[in-house]
Amino acid sequence: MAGPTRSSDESFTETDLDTVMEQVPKGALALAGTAVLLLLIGWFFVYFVIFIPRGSVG
Amino acid sequence: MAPQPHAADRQWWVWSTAIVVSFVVIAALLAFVVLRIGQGQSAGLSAFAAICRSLGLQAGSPAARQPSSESKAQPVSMVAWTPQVIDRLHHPNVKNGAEIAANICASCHGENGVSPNPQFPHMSGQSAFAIYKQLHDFKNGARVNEIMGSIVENLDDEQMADVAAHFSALTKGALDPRTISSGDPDVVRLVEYGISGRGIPGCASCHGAHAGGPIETPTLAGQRQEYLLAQLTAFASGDRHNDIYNRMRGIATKLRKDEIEKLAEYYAAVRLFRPQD
Amino acid sequence: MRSLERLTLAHLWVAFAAFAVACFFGTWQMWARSPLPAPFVTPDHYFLSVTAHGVSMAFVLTTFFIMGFGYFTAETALERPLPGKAWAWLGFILALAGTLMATAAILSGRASVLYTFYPPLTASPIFYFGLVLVVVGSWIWCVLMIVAMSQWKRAHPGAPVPLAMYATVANAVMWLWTTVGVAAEILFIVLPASLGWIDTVDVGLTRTLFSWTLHPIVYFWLFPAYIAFYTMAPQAAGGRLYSDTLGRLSFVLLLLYSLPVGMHHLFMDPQQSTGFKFVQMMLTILVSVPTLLTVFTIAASMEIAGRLRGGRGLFGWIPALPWERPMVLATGLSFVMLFFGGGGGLVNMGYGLNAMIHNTSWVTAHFHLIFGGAVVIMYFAIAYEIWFPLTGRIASSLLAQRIQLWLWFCGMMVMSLPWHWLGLQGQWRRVAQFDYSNPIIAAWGPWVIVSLVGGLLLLVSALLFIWNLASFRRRPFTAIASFRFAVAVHPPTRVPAALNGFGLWNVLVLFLMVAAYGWPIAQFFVLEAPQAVVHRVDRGG
Amino acid sequence: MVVGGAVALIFAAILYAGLVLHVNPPSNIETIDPKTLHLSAEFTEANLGTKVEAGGQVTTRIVATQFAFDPQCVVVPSNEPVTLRLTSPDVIHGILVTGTNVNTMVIPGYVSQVHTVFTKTGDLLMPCHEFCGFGHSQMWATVRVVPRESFRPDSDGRVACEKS
Repeated sequence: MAGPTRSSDESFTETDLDTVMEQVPKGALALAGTAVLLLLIGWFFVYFVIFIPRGSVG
Repeated sequence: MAPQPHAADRQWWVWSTAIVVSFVVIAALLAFVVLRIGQGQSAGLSAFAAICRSLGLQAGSPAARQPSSESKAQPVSMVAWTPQVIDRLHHPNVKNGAEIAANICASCHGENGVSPNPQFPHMSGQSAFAIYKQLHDFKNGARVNEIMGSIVENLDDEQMADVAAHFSALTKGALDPRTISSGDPDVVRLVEYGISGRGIPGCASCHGAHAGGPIETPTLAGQRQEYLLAQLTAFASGDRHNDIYNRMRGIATKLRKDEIEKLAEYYAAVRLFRPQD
Repeated sequence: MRSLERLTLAHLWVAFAAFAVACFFGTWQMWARSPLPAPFVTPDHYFLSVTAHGVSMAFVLTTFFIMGFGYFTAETALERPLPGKAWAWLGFILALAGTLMATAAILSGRASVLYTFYPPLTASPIFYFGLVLVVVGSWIWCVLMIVAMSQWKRAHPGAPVPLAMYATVANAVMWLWTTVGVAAEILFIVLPASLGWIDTVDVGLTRTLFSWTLHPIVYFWLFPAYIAFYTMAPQAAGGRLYSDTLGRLSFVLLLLYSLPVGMHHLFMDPQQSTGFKFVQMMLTILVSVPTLLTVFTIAASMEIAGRLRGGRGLFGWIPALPWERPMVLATGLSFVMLFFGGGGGLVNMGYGLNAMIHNTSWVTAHFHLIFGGAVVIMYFAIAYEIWFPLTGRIASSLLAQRIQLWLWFCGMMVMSLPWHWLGLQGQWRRVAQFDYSNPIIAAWGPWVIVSLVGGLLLLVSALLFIWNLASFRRRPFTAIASFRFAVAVHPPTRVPAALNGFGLWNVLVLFLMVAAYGWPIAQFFVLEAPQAVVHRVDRGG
Repeated sequence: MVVGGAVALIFAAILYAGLVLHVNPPSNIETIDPKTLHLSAEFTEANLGTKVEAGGQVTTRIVATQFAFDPQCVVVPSNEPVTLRLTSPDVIHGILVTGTNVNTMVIPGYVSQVHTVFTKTGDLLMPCHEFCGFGHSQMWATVRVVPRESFRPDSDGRVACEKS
């Protein structure tokens, strides 16, 4: 059975890290960007398809 | 080296403050000026009025005109629960209340507020607020009853409060949870839950032990069956109409005759709960 | 067992016991609202249950968990003993006593006012005294956290406070600001009313003071989840935190912008003006910034781990992550729920848009996804992660932990996604039962049943969680291991003083609170708004 | 940048709704004493319901009380500006009208006011959406939206639901 993770688990070297950091955060930007885009689409869907047709209040 | 972090720190203060303050200023300009002048213009309001409304200094929406209202007050009851009235009911003149009860009320409602006549309601353990409200309504003609009307004629507000508080102090009335599940299941359902589809709240929503309903709600448990029946019927027909905002008329008109009868029977049968039991 | 472990475990067990009980109440409430016949349904039972569910989840689970986790963090992150442990125990005892008082008041039926206790409905004073004691206990925690950090800073001049502790103290500072509103409401209005000293209350003022607390309290609950994102998840995934500074910035922004925004809970209230609602709406938009910043930073940290494990391409690092580890799995599931809950929240905060969904099931869905979902699943993961250093025993089954997390996720999604739809149809909140003979309401029936299924999954998951924690006891004691928080790719050697303390941010919070709440509160004393009569729920009618 | 752009877009839409469509939350800071509400002119029983005021303005006045609305059914014309005015003599209530954006809290001490135009005809459900006591679940009213030609005020300018 696997135990909880400890810092001694770090099985990579600083060189590995430097190599990886050349790519990071491209993937994170892509992921976060997609999420924000989807949120935006969803929000405008609710806004135009549901909210606006239900009429003005004030 | 030493002054450098200090200077950097000051930069943080300056820029953070500048950003936060200017954001708030922009927000305020949009919220109180730009948006309001735009909205007010199309609604035919002056810019000043629209801005005042957006600040809450003037009633009304910054984007619409305020409607006018011409109407006369036609109250169904003159009782208002002002702090003065509530205070008097909490701190009555006990001696005065007992005297009035013995001299005036006892002949019909019994010596200890337990009525000997099925037509007359018990007073013992009744909520002081409920008694006060009814006495006041009898006096003002909001509730009509020949006997009561002439009796309360000579009582002033303080005397009514004193005698109301006197009866409520006799016993602390509340629905006894041990008997509530007995009886006709339809009536128990009506009492506990009401009927959503017909817009009838359960009686216990107001008349129950921990209900938090309107201040003047009377205790029904153990009340005279004939009296309850007469009052529910009067509410249903509109002969009695001193319940503000149709609180009881609205319900009684939705109840069937057999439901009214069963409810009167149910509440008359529920035992009074006394803390010492 | 060392004293820190005892202290932390005591807090966490109270939190999780309240949580488990609250899950039963919640599931039964869903059943009562569904078209299926449910037992015991009367209004007094139902609203007693809603009160118990809300108080246990929102006040007991959160406060005790945050206090316990904070003590643990203070000692492990700062690597020195927690100062004032006797005070910590005093705080625990006060909060526990308060919890028991509130519980007694609720179960006796004298406090069915829901956890928001909006006056003029007024419960037994025992209920409010109980809540006050819980808050006082948490204030002791706040002071201890601040003291622990300043002592450490004195011992390590110029050194950056470890991120986990910096975040914990940010939460403590925020909580002190947060409680000002509700403390003023309870001490000056609600308790005097409950004790019978005053007969009338200014309802607009009480609503406004409560809203002061109502939004940042949610961030108080959220902080531990964010702390886990930044300081535990990267470690568990086998990588490093992408940026320590972005973490500090996020926590500071949360402290700043969670406070002057509570009026978005009052968008539909007649006693506040459109202007201040608009200002607070704009400030509310800013709250999304630290959240999006966190999403980015944590995604980047995960990307580091994924790529170190051989993940390639734009998204190839995602499947390469060690999803079999509960902390990693919980972080992923939490983000999915944060996505849906946050999306709902963007509609809620939309000024006029709020009218479409205010007090409908949409709102219930929003905060169940954010708090019950994204936050509580991280509470689970934190507990799984620190149970070994706390007890010296290793989990018997990671599979059972993963099943529990998946069940919670599925249950929460199945329960709350239909609520969004129902909310848009106008299904309103806080009702014991619907009249399914009404054609408008009849159409909701099937979706309410789907939600109930989600609720049942959640209940099973909650019980499995307790079982998982209890099963640690059956494992042999190995050794108390020290716990290490995640480190950044480039661990900071020096950070700006502004990001190593809270002086600047406290000044800005004060400015923002005066700007956002100054006049909206002062107006009640200028307007002399008419007062409403107290309606007691703790006495016979 | 992405974040800033997304936030700015959403903000622009809200601003547009406010500026062009006049969408505001109901924020009419107008006080009224709940203790003497039933003694007042505007919110006495006889004055509740829909009334066409001088100038053609359609105003519907409703009192939310434990545990019913008074009146329990109101008539409003479709495709015409209507102002709803609500208040409470006792505790906090709230209303929404299903399928529309009509939504407001009803706070004792204040008049809640919603200006709107109902576009669809038919019977809409108007429940109380804030916990107000044990009868909360049974507290609802009907908003009957009728075409303009069926909206016939009496000599006093009043329109009420027919008793069914």
